[in-house]
Amino acid sequence: MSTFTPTEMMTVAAARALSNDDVCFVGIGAPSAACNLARLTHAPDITLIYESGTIGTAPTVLPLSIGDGELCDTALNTVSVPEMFRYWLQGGRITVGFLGGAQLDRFGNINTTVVGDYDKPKVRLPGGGGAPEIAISCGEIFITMKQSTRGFVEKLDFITSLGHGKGGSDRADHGVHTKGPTRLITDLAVWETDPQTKEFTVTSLHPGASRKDVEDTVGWPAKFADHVIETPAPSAEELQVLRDLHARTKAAHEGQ
Amino acid sequence: MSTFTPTEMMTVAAARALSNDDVCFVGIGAPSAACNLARLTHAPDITLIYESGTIGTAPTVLPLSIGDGELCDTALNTVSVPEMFRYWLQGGRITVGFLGGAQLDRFGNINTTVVGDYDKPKVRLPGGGGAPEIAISCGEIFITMKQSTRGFVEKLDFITSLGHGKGGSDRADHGVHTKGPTRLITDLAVWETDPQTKEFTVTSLHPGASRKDVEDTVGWPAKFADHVIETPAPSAEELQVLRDLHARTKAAHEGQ
Amino acid sequence: MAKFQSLADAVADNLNDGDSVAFEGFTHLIPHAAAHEAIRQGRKDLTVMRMTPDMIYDQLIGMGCVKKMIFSFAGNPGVGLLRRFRDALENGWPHQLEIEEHSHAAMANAYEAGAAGLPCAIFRGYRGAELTRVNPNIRFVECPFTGEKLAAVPALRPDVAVIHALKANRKGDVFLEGITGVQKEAVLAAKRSIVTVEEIVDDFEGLSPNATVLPAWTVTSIAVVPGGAHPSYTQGYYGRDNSAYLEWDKIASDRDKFMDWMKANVLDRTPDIFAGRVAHLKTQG
Amino acid sequence: MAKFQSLADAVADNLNDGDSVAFEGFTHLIPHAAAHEAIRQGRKDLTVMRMTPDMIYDQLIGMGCVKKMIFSFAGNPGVGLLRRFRDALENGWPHQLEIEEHSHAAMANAYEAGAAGLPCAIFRGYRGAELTRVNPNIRFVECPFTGEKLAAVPALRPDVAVIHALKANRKGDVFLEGITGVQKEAVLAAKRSIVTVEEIVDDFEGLSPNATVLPAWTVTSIAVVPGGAHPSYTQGYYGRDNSAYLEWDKIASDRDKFMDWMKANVLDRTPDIFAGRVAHLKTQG
Repeated sequence: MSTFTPTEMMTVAAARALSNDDVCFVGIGAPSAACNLARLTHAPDITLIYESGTIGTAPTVLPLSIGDGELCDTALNTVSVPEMFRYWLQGGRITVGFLGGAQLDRFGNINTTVVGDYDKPKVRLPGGGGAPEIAISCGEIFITMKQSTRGFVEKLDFITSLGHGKGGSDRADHGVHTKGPTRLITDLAVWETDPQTKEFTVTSLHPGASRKDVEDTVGWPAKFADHVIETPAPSAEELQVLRDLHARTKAAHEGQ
Repeated sequence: MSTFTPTEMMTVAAARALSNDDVCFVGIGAPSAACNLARLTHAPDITLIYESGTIGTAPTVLPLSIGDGELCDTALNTVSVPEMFRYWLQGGRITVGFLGGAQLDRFGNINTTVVGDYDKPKVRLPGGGGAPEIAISCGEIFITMKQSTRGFVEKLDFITSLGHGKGGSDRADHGVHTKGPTRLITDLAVWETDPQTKEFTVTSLHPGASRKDVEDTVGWPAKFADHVIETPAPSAEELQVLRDLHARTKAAHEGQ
Repeated sequence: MAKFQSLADAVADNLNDGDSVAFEGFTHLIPHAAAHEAIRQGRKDLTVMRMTPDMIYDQLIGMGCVKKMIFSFAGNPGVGLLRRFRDALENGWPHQLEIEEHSHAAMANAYEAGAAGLPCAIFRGYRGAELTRVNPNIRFVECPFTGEKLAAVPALRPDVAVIHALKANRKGDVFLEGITGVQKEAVLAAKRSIVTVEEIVDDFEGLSPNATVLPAWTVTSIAVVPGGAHPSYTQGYYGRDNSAYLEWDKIASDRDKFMDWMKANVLDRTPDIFAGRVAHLKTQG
Repeated sequence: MAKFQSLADAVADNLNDGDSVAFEGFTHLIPHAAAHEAIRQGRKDLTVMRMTPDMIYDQLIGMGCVKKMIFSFAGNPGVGLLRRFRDALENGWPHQLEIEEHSHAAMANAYEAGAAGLPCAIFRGYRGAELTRVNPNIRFVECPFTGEKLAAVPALRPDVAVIHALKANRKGDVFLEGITGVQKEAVLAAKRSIVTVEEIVDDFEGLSPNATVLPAWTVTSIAVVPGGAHPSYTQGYYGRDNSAYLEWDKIASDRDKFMDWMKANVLDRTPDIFAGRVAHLKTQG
C-alpha cells in the first residue's frame, strides 16, 4: 500500500460516490478530478456534463476551466449555454450535481458570493455561477471541500445556493423537491445527510483522521453516526490513475 | 406583350411589393410563388424564411410543403422550429409576413380555422398554424388571395389572425404595435390599407379588371382610392421567369 | 438507456391504450412506419399531439385510435384539408373527436417548456386571436417588470414521443439533421420515446460538435426501419414522395376507399415494406 | 447588413460612452482584441454584462471604463478571483462599481429572452437563494395553470454585443462552432453587434445545415483579427493559453503592475499583435 495525501483520499472517496449510470454536472476543481477519476476507474460509462454545454465529455487531462477545448473535443455533443440550463439542468436530466464552495454550513447551504456584508464585502468571491440552480435541479448534490473553520461555518455570510435551509423540511418548504445535499466528502471524512434533521453526519473517517481532527476543523458541533467506519484507503489502481491524470494535466498545461 | 392569366398578374403584383432588403416569412401556395418570383427577378438578395426553420432559402423549384428538402438544401441555415418562432419571428427580425386565407374581412382579419360554428363546423379548415403570431410579429403583412364573395366576407366566422380588428386603432388597442396588413394583392386589384380607418382600399386595378368586377367579388361595399391606377401588366421577363418556375416545379413533383 | 428493438416490440413496450403521444416531425422525418405499427396493434383512446398532424393523424383518427387531438395545423401539407379528420369533427365518424387547438408558436413553445421541465410556456402571442375564446388552456400572465400581457400555455409532456431520425450509433445515441422541427424537444419532454432510424453506424465520426444529437440515456427504444418516414423524407437518404401526398387526398375522401387502403397498405403489412417504398426516391450521397 | 471594417472603426462606430455592452464568450471565443480596442479608445461609463466576466472585464474595470457590471460568475476561470474587480468593489479603485448579480441560469435565460424579443425570462430558479434579497431585478410570477412560483428576470438587451467567431463568408454571414455559449443570443438580443473573426472565406461549403450561423443581416460590423480571442481560444484554430490566465493572477494583484502591463500590452499595441500571440498555440487542422 502506497502512502497518499488527504487530498488524494478526498478525491478518491468522492469518485467512489459516483456510479456508471450517473449523469453528473461537474464543477471545476476538486469535483472535476473526482468525476474524471470515477470515469477512468469503476464508472467508465458515467455521463459527465460541464455547464459550458459539453455533454458526455471524456477529457484525457483535467480542464483548467469549465470550457476548455478538450471538453468539447471529447464530448458526444456540445449545446448552447441557454439550452444547457433549460433542457439539461432545469429539465431534470442530471442525477448528481457536484459542488464546492468557500463557506458551507451543516445543512449543506453554500456561500460562494461574499465574505462579510454583501454591500461592503470583506472578500468578494466570484459569485454563484451555475450553483443556485444546480443546487435545486439535480437529483442529488454531492459536495467536496477541504475542512477548515474558515470554510465550515456556523452561519454563512451569504446563502448562494440552497442546501437543506434551516434543516428538517425547510428545503421542501421552499418548493424544492429534489434530494439536495446527500453527501459531503472532505479531506478527513465522508459525511451523510441525516434523513430527519438534514444535518451532515460523519459516517466514515479517512485513514489516520480522528474525531478530534474533524471537530477542530468545523465551526459547528460535529455530529457522528452511531457506527462510524474507516474509509477504505485508496487502492493502488485508484492512486495510480489519479496521479497519472494529474501528471498528464500538469504536462499539458505547462506545455503551452 | 404576351397575354397572362389573372393568377399570374396576382403573383407578379405580389412579387413587386417585395424589396431586396426584405426578410420575408413565406406562407405556402400563392405567397411562395410571389416571394420566389421576387427573388428571381428584382430582389435577388431578399431573405426568404419558411416556418420549418429554413433561413435564407433559394429553392430552384417551388416547394409543395413548407418543409421540403429543397428549402433546407438551398438555405443559409436551418434552425429548430422553437428557435424559428422565438428568435426569428417573435424576436422581430421579419420585415414582411406573407399570408393567405380562406376568409378575409375588410380590415385584414383572416379566418383559416372553420366555416360555420367552431363547435359544429360546416367546414373544418386546417387551423392557424403560424398565422396568429406571424400576423402580430412581422413588421408588416401582405395578403394575397383570389377574390370571391365566399372568401371576402362582411364578417368572419372565426378570427384566426388579427389584422386591424374593428379598424381604426383597434389593433394597437390589442397591444400590437407592428403595422399589420398594409397591402392586399388579388387577382383583380391591389388594395392598400387606409391610414385612418384601416380598411382595404383599391389603389390599382389589374389590366382588364373593372370596378364592378371588384365589387361583385367582395362581400362588403368596396372602397376605391381617389386615384386608382392601372397595375402595370407583367413584363415579358416577369412572365417568363414565373412560367419557368412553375414548369420546373411541375416537372420536379411529377418526376417522383 | 436506449434499447434496440423491433418496431413491433418498441410500440408494444412503450405505447399503451389511453396514452398521450406525439408522433412528431415537421414535413421532414415524419414517423409513418411507427404510426402504422400503432394502428396495427389497435391502440385506442390516444391523446395525440402534433404541430402539423397530417396523413398519419388522418389515418390514426380514421382507424378509431384517437380520443383527443392537440394541434396547430391540421392539413395535408401543400395539398389541402385532412378528410378523415374533417369527417370525425363534422360527422363524428368513426366516433367523436375532442380537440385542443393552438397556434404553431404556442405548440413550439409548449414542447420547449416541456423539454425545459417548466409547467408552462410564456410568449407573445394570440393577441386578437379567437382561439383564446374556445381554448381554456390559453391564458395570460403579466411581465413583472413591464406589465406587458404575455400568453401562457401548459407545457406539452406526452407519455410517449415517437420520431424518425437519420441514424443511431451502437451506443444508442441518435442523430438528426436538416429540418429538425420540434423532435428533440418532444423526446426530451416525453416520459418515454421511440426512435426509428434509417441505419445504425459504429460511431458518429465527422459530425459537428454542435450537431443535433439525443444521447442514448434520453431515448427509450430504437428500431431500425429504413424508409420509415415515407412518404415524408429523410435528409441525405431519400426525397419526399409528393405524389403520395397528392394521392392521399383522393384515398381519404371516401370511407370505404380509406378502409381498403389501410387494409392493403398498413394492416396487412410489416415495417419491412418501407425500404421498398423509398427505393425510387434515393438521393445521391 | 454586416459591414467589413477595421476593428478600430468597428468599435468607434458602434460603441459609445455610456452604452450597455456584452463582450460575450464562455471560456471559448472571448473577444479580447475587441475589449482592448475599447480600452484604447477610452470608453467610459459602460454598463458591461457577461455571464463569466473574466480577464477582459478585470481590465475594463481596472482601466476605469465601467460604471456597472451585470454578471453571474466573476472569476479568473480555473485560477481564482478577479483582483481588479475586487479592488473596485472592496476599495472603490479606480472608482465605485455598481453591480447587478444573477445566477448563470438567470443570465442565460435573460439573453435568450432578449433574442426572443420578450421583456422577461421565466424559469425555475433562485429558490432559497439570497441574491433575491439584494437584487430587485429578481421577481417571481405564478404559473397560471399549476400555481407554481417561477423566477423572472428582465431580458438582457445590450446596446452592443461583441463576440469572436471562427469565420465569416464574403456576404458577412458568421459561423461559430464548439462551445458557443450565449453568443448567438447576445448578438440577436443587441441593438448593434461587432464580430471579430479569424478569417474571411469565400463560402461555407461543407457546413451542416444546422450549424450555428448568424446571417449577415443580423450583424453590424465584422473585423478580421486573427488570434483575436487570445489567451482564450478558437476551436480548430488555436488552443487556450492557460499560462496567460495563471500569470494574470499576479499581474492583476498589484495596481502598478497592472497599469504597466496594460500600457505595454494594450495601450501601446494594435490588434495586429494578436496573430503572433497565438503562433505557438496553433492546433493541427
